[in-house]
Amino acid sequence: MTSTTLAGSAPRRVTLLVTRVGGQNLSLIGALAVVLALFGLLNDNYLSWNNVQVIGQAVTITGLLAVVQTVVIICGGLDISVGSQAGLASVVSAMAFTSAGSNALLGMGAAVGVGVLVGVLNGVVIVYGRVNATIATLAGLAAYKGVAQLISNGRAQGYVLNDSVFIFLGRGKIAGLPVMIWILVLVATAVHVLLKYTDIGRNIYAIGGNDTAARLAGIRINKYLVAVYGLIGAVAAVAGILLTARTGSGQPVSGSEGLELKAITAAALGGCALRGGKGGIGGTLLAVALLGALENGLTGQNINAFWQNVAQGSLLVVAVVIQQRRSGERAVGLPA
Amino acid sequence: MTSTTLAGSAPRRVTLLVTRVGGQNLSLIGALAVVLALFGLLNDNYLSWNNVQVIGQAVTITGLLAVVQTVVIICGGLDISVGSQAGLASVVSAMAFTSAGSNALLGMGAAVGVGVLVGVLNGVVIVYGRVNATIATLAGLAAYKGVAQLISNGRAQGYVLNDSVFIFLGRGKIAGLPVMIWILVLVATAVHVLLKYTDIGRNIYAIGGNDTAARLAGIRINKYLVAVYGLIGAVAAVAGILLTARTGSGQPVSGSEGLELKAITAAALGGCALRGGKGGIGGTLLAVALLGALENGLTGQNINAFWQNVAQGSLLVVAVVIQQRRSGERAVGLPA
Amino acid sequence: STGRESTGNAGDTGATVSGKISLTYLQKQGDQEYFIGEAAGAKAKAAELGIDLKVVNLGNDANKTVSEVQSAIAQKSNGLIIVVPDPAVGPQVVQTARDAKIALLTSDDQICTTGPDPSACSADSLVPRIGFSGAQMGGEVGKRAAEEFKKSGWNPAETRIISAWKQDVTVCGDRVKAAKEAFGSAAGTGVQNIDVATDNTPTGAQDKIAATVTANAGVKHWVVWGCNDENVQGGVTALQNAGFSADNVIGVGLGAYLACKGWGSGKPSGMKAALFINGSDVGALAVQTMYDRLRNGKDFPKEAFAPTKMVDAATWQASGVKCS
Amino acid sequence: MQLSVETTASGGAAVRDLGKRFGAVQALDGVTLEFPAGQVTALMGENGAGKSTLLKILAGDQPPSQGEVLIDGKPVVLHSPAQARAAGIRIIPQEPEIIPHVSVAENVYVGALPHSAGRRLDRAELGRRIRADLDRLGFTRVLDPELLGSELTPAQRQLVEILRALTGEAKVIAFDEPTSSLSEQEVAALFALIRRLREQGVAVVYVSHRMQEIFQLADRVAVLRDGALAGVLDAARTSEAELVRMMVGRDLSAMFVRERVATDRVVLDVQDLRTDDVHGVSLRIRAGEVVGLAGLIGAGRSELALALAGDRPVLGGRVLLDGTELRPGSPGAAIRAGLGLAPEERKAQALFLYRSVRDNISLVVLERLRRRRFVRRGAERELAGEYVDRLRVRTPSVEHEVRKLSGGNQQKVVLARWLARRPKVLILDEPTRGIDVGAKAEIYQIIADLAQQGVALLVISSELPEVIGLADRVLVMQNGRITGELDRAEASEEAVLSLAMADDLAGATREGKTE
Ligand SMILES: Nc1ncnc2c1ncn2[C@@H]1O[C@H](COP(=O)(O)OP(=O)(O)OP(=O)(O)O)[C@@H](O)[C@H]1O
Ligand SMILES: Nc1ncnc2c1ncn2[C@@H]1O[C@H](COP(=O)(O)OP(=O)(O)OP(=O)(O)O)[C@@H](O)[C@H]1O
Ligand SMILES: O[C@@H]1[C@@H](O)[C@@H](O)CO[C@H]1O
Ligand SMILES: [Mg+2]
Ligand SMILES: [Mg+2]
Repeated sequence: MTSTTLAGSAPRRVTLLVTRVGGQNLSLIGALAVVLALFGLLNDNYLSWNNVQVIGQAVTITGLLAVVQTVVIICGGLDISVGSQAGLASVVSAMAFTSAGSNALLGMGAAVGVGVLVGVLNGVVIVYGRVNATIATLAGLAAYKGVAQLISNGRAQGYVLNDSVFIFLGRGKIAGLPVMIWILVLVATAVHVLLKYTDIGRNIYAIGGNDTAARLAGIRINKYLVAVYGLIGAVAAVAGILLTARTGSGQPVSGSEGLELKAITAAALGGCALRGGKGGIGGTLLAVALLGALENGLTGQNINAFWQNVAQGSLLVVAVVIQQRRSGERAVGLPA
Repeated sequence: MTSTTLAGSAPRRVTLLVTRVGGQNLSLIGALAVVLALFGLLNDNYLSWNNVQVIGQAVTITGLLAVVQTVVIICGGLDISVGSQAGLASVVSAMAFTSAGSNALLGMGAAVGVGVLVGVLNGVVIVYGRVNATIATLAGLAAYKGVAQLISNGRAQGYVLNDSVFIFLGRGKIAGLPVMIWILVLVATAVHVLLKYTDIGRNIYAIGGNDTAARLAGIRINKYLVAVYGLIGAVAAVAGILLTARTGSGQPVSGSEGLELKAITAAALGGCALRGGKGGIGGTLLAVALLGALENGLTGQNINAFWQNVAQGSLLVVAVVIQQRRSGERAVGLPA
Repeated sequence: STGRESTGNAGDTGATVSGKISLTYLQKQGDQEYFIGEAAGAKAKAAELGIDLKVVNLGNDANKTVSEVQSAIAQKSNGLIIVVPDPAVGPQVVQTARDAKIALLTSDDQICTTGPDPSACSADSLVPRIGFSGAQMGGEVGKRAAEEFKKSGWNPAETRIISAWKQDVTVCGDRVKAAKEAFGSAAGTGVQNIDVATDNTPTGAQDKIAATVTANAGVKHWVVWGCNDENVQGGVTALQNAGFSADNVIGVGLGAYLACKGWGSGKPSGMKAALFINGSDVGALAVQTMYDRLRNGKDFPKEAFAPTKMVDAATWQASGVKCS
Repeated sequence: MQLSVETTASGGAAVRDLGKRFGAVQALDGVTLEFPAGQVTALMGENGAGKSTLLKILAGDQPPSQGEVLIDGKPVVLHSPAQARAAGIRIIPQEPEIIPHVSVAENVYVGALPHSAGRRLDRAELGRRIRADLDRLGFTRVLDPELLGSELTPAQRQLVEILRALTGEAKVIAFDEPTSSLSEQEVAALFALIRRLREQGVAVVYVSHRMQEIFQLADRVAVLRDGALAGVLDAARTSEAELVRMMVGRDLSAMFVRERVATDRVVLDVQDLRTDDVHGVSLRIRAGEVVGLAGLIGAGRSELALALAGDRPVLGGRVLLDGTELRPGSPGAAIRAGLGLAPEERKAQALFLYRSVRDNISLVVLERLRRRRFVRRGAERELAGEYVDRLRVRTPSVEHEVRKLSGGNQQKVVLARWLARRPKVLILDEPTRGIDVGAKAEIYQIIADLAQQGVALLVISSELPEVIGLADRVLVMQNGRITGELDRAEASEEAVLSLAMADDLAGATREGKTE
């Protein structure tokens, strides 16, 4: 019996294709189309190029964190401290910028440096301290926020909107597209390529899929995990720098608090299994876009914040239920 | 070959014993002792009976939510919406109380009723809608908060401190111990007995430990899961009622927001594995007490909020690291 | 583009709008009682004037602030009224509004065109504003607390003040600071102050203050103030639970929406007074001011204040405090 | 000789026109078959023929796409495992499902824990029952009821599953390859048990790839091919050759004989290796040599393999590969130095169930398949395809998720990974667990080829004929020590068993200390 005899007829091929492009992704694309169409009908400005850019910029920071959250979830880990890391980086970038006599590159360098340090610290605590990733980063959520507040005394720091680099990051455009969106696209593409096309990515999926098997296959799990948390730190720092650029000063808490939940939501909605080994950047980005488009649309329709909460919650559930109905899974026990 | 050769050598037996009596619990007791001793030395009033009661009352609401969170985590699930459920119950209790012409029992009954309803809804969405528990209850977090805000128009509702039942709940004592603490003790004991001494409880462990095994053994997993989420709803409602009794009015958001993270932290620190099948009420309560004693001590020492964040985060990590060092686990991959 | 095209002073052209006016009111902490009142006042006024008003909740999120300002512009709003979560984001908001040539008015909290700190801003760089002043509110609170304190005849050595607020909310810090200063100068004697870090919720404040009270066992009398009613109410309840009778507690609230509940029950309360600030007045005034500017070309005033009023158990009903 | 397949009313179970489809795969295709009470019906077929699927339907675990199940001649509804249990059906699944953090006793009685009317768990009764069960079945010495599920070896897990199936009143008990991780002793106990069940009038269904067992136990043999029933034979009147022909559709060449090709060059040199469970093991394997490792349950063979592969903290001794010492505690280092281990527990230790066959096979050869860290897809697919064909992995394509394969086919994927790696030293721990006859021959051939190419092989197997047939030399372990060595001429089943069970003085001392 050879592999080809079983390769099957045309409809089978289609099923195969769907699995490969991702049933999850197709559903998300469908949901996104519905949201865009709905609000597009209700509001002439919704689908304007202007508003699309607004949505893109609004989701950039969450999007960056969701991208790296995806990586760590695929590894079987989690990082609840991403928001605090971004806040810390924001403050550091602004303070270093100010004390270096308005040197933007130095400010940004310091932020990324601190970010990597914090990320690696997370990784080390988890891997070598044997602390469960959820607990470790929950602790980080509090601790890094505290550090950001301490060094800033809880106040917004510095002012960067007299610097051309920060202005460019926060408001500039390249080829008609805001710089922020470019950064998200760049980071997401790089991570996607890493995950899908390199052996490093394969190993990351392997670690999350079955860590014992990964170890017996010779993968240096510890090194990978620490590196992944380091990567998160670096990207969270970029998010923090953008936060500074966008708001004009280093924000210890505001603008970054709660982003962990948004990032995890996006990753989970995008198809990451929280037990690891499954997921991808495509799904996560679609989820980020969906949530951003939804929020923008609801606000544009002047739905009040309370209704928005109800609507967002319900829509999230409805989207997933429909998705699952399509896949015809049996309803027993907890879904992954 | 005899059973002794297989059961392993002496040191292994000891480790086994420690794991089973709860190495986790021993470490938590140790950590709690350190915290109590430290702050007791720094402040004469810290260990006063008065302050112990203050701590107890301060942790009651979180404690209740942590207890039920423990159950659902043992099942392999999660409930991120507990805080919102408590907020909704708080508002409902106050509003029903007011519109029933100051009938406290009616107010509380309505809150519990709504709580069970919401909990069962969570369960049904998860089990029959095939929505991952994290996503479903994340959606609930937003949606139930929204509902609470909508029915209250976002305002604190009613005033219950002219009613003796509510006053008794919020400020009364029985045998010298505040009623709130009694309620926590009662609920915790009941749940503990359920988990440890009934076949229902053992089935809950089985479901979380290996749902396939449980299903093949004929355990009706779906029924169990829906019931557990219903139980969460009921207990979250009790928490909400206490919130009302404590603050004097129904609070849609204030006082309940963020409790989910605290509850999950306590459960995880108390030894629940987030992948299910492991944990117990004892550990969770110890963790609740530890976090409460810590917070109270730090506040009593007039440590500012920023340092408190740093201290709480670091101590959480240190506690777990020490605990793990003791158990001598090998540092490979992600700890459970 | 580099993003810096329009740093000049172009911006709002001062042109009037002839068609239907559409406004966006962006508020920090939109789920908090005060701001809910403000939104209600704004909506009522908008309906009365026949204009289109969107209200957006910014939470405490400086980043969302920028997003929502951009979004309002993309949705072709004619004017923005904003309460920023953090004044540091002010210049970015101003810049974005200017780029889009759209009218901008602030309410409650000030923002500065040229830098993050309104208190270090030259008067002509401050964006026109409707509201109360944090320093003034805090001052009223401190003054009233001092009056109550003098009336009580307490021994300062046996008295402590609790200042409760969420320490990373800067406007809270301003109020508390002003209250301390006003109390200091009005009370004549110094009373030791304890800062208590809270999360601005009644239960959070209650737990923290309860811990503080037990840790300071020798104290006989307490003065409590804070960022808002939640903090003070939590503190008063904690003291009550700790066995302090109402006449050993001076709580001065800020907002009156929780203080009123205890007064309504007719029992003696540690909550001696509260500064009633009616958000709905501010909301209505802000909308009216924007309308005048857009419809009639009337320039914004630099600053306009809605009235605040110190109320207590005897006067709250007559002063128009509504208790839900 | 074929038996008739009409359903009698004499009791037992039957399936009528049973079919099951998984997307593109027709796993079962109109099977009508009887499992009479008081008889052992063996179910045979190649990997992926549909045996487990049939059992899963009986268990109420999978709904059939067509057809029905009958008990005592009457159709039964099996929408859930609970209903199947109620109908008196018990299945011992191919992969044991163990609950990690509860005791063996609770694991066995899961879903049927003794409790009072108030639902209070009766722990004393539970203890009594489990001890009685272990006693009755002769497992007392190999399974401590207080152990947690997570502490069990594969064999013990299997025993738990068997015990679980015997709780309550059963009319039909189906065993899905129950012996694949058991050693001779437990197999004997199990067979005694099965014979008792048969006498009690239970309808026993027995799935296995081991011919010997079939002829020892079965009354009738049903053969599945490509999901359809190929025929039912009377076990007493059929032959191995006939069964094989029916399963595979062709004759297989005669029993495999391997030529000795060992050289003098020592590739693997283990000196006094000690870990928690390995107590001073020394051994040498030469290029082209195949060394067999035999022993009973818990003898420490798998522990030794894991220690060699760098997966256990080493307490003493060294491992030299081509003269260079391996860094202990690092499987990565061992692999890079040229040592490969195909571990015994495919699901726990080897497979990425939610990844494709391709991903699973290529994982340890990515270095060869990548250009600047980018994996060359084409080359990867080709490599996977090659091994899928050689090992006859029954899968619709190399992109199929591994969890959707049958147990035997999953095992082939594990082997494919390590065969593709072509290490200098290859350790195979229970390589043919659950593998059908045809593929077994193919695997033996590959082992021979590897030896021919100078690979040093260590083969661990609980199937004595396999060890003896393959190995140039057989090492026997007991209690973490090597208790004897037999060369090819000496190695007989009796000789190996006597060494495996020989009294081990040092082991006895260790026991003494435990008490
Ligand atoms: N859940 C599933 N999804 C998709 N295909 C499946 C699933 N379960 C089984 N199959 C397919 O059904 C066919 C029959 O598998 P089954 O497990 O019944 O084989 P088997 O006879 O038990 O083989 P083995 O001897 O290897 O255990 C195989 O092709 C397998 O890939
Ligand atoms: N009854 C038991 N209780 C605890 N651990 C056991 C028991 N039996 C075996 N072990 C553990 O099993 C390991 C040794 O068995 P190992 O798996 O290496 O044996 P094996 O020879 O491969 O046999 P098999 O795989 O057939 O069980 C050691 O970790 C030993 O501690
Ligand atoms: O909480 C206060 C509210 O009471 C009002 O003063 C406006 O500012 C908010 O921060
Ligand atoms: Mg099978
Ligand atoms: Mg073994």
